[in-house]
Amino acid sequence: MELAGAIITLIGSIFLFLGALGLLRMPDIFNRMQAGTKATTLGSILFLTGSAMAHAECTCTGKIVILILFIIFTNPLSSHALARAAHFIGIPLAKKTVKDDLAEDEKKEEGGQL
Amino acid sequence: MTTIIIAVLGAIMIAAAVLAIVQKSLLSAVIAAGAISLLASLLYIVLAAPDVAMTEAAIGSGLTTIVFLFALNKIRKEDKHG
Amino acid sequence: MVNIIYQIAGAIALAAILLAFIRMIKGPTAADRVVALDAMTIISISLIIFLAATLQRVIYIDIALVYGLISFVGIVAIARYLERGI
Amino acid sequence: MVKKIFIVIILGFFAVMLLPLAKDFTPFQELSPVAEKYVEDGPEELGSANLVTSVIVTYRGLDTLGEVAVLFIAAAGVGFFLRKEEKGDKTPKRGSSQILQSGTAFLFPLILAFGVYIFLHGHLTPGGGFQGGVVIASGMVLLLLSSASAKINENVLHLVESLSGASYVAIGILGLVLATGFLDNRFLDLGEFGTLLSAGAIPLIYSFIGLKVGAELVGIVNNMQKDQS
Amino acid sequence: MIKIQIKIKTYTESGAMKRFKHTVLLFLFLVLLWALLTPHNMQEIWAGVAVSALVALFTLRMDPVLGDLKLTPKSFLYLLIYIFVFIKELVISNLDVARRVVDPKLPIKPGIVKVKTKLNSRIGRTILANSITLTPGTLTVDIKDEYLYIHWIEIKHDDLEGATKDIVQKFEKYLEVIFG
Amino acid sequence: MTLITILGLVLIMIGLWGMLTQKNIIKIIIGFSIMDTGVHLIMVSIGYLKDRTAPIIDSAVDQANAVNTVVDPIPSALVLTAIVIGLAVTALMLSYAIKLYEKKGTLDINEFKELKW
Repeated sequence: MELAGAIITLIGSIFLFLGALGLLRMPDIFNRMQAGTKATTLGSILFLTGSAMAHAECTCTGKIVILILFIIFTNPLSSHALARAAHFIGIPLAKKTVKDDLAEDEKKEEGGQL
Repeated sequence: MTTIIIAVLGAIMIAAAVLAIVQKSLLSAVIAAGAISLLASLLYIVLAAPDVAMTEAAIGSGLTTIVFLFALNKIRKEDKHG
Repeated sequence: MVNIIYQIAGAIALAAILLAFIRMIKGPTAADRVVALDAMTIISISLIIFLAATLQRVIYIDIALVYGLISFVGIVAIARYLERGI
Repeated sequence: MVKKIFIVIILGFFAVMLLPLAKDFTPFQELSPVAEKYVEDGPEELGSANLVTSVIVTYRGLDTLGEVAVLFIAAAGVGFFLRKEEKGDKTPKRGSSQILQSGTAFLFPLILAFGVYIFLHGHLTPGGGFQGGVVIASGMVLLLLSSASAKINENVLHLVESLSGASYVAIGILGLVLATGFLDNRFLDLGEFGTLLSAGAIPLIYSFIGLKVGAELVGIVNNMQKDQS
Repeated sequence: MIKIQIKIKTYTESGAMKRFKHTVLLFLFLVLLWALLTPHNMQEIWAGVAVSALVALFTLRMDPVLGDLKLTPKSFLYLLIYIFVFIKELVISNLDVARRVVDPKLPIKPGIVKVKTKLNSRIGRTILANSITLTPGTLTVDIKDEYLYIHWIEIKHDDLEGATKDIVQKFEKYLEVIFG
Repeated sequence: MTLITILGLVLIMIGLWGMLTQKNIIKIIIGFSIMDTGVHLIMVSIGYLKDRTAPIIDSAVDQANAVNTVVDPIPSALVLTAIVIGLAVTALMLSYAIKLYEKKGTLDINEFKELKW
């Protein structure tokens, strides 16, 4: 049980590391956010679960559950708010980007209003 | 282990402090200052002062950043008018 | 054995904070720095739990809760500032 | 140029002045006598598991009263500086996304309840009035952020602030009348060590501190956010 | 268009019903939160009930977002299935991210696509957007009425229908039953 | 822990350097808050005793032997208050900066010559 907990923690920390690495390597802000949000979310969930398992004697399961639920709910939410803001202020997308429906639609809307 | 944590976090804090002073953009400076508080609250846990860590996490990284942002917002708004 | 694996996990999380901070230094825009700050907070929550387990105090978990909550509000505030919403 | 030399001199002076602190500082090996007394007698005398709380609320309670007063003055100062007449032209704000709005509507009650948890358990966990107040204030700030048209009712804010402040002082005086000194928590039953209803009046005092600090911080943020220009 | 929709509030019979349901559900949620946070004894539970009631009453004027929840046995069953689907997608998405990050060539072909959702409830849309953010290669950027704008790390379909089928529908069929 | 003391000193020096060299008032306030953090770190590190734990008595701490196992609670209490006051002071300074900006339309410290000697 304890060994399994420690190994889960290790896997979680590797995901955290990969998330941070993705943050460093990706070419534009949206791709960075993709790596940052997903990998850190699962990484921290695994880390917390593993810690709770590795220290079975602690009476902290309830708080860990709340923390995990809270991370699952708020982390994508803040990412979404940031992505929306970043798109609004017109941070350029990476050169590889193929299409941008949102910008097209916004242009259309402005044209329609005028 | 704790010594390594203190050394790494301390190095990051010093770098963030220099970044906060050197940065031209005010928003980036505020973000760097928030990062300093964030890491300081980790150090407080190592120093066995959880009350201080909680206060620093709540006030230093949260409300101080928000208050700075509201102030920056006022200044920027006036910019647009003038 | 368990302890050693656990400590390695903590060290990797620490390295992850370092990597995220490098993105914060590099920028190039303020929004990129906020993304880095967001990642740093989530990793820090894991690190707080790690410290709570290493120092053997259950009560430190409360700090992680407050930390996650307040940093969420802070990130939303910066996002709303960027899009001129506050 | 002169200025730069001046700055270098000041920095050097500070560095030389502070260096001995780092160089000659030897970590203490045991607690100072005052701390020893607090640690030894605190748990039995006051019934609070968190010794920092017992120092803040009771042993050094007057300092905390002063601190809350300073916070009040700062909030009043912010309100005074940023007080202006309403002008007509307002720059349009960008509305927030639906997702954030409904997410906030779900999270806000949870944040409030969590803040109450923090200050009610100030004598058992690292929390306390200040932290709980800040959490509640952040919940309010989240509400302000999630919709551009949200307003905070200032009358309610002032009412909460003054009521909790008055109750705080009233409890202090009750301690003076019923027990040995100002802000003494022992006029209520100390209860069983380590449970919610223990440590006499400490949870009560911390609740009022939490409400007051929360109201003051919301006041500060509200004044800074208000679109008066 | 969006603003008008939000501003119109219907104080009909069903509106009051929704608000009542929201308040009761919120109260139960808060009691659950308190029970998870604290050690179990009678004092704590009574304190939790009192605090939950106070907070639920204090936030009575807010949006009744939880009023859309459907409380049928079928929706509970779908909730369980949804949790499993979600966890599966989360793990897949992380392996996907890991693969892309480690690959030295960075195999990405990003773009922002538009998809359409059938969900009407607001909390349902929020959970859908969050799920999309946590699934392989997608990130919700913006929402306008029933259209979601999604940053896709590797575009497979260029059109609205294809993208909707790929991204939204695997969650939508469960969330539709739970939230309506 | 002397490492933390050194860190605090470095933070104080960086904050002071920022306060002295920066032109923008907001940057000066940021320097002040960095200095604040440094001072708090030093104060907490003075109260720390090696290999001891937080002054909260629960199942992890033996109450009878608490004197030999917990750290000094007084610096924690002081710093806790200092952080809250720091926020209040920062907010006050920022509102003053906003007021100055409204009067002059700039935040450059060199533009405010009325009080220069």
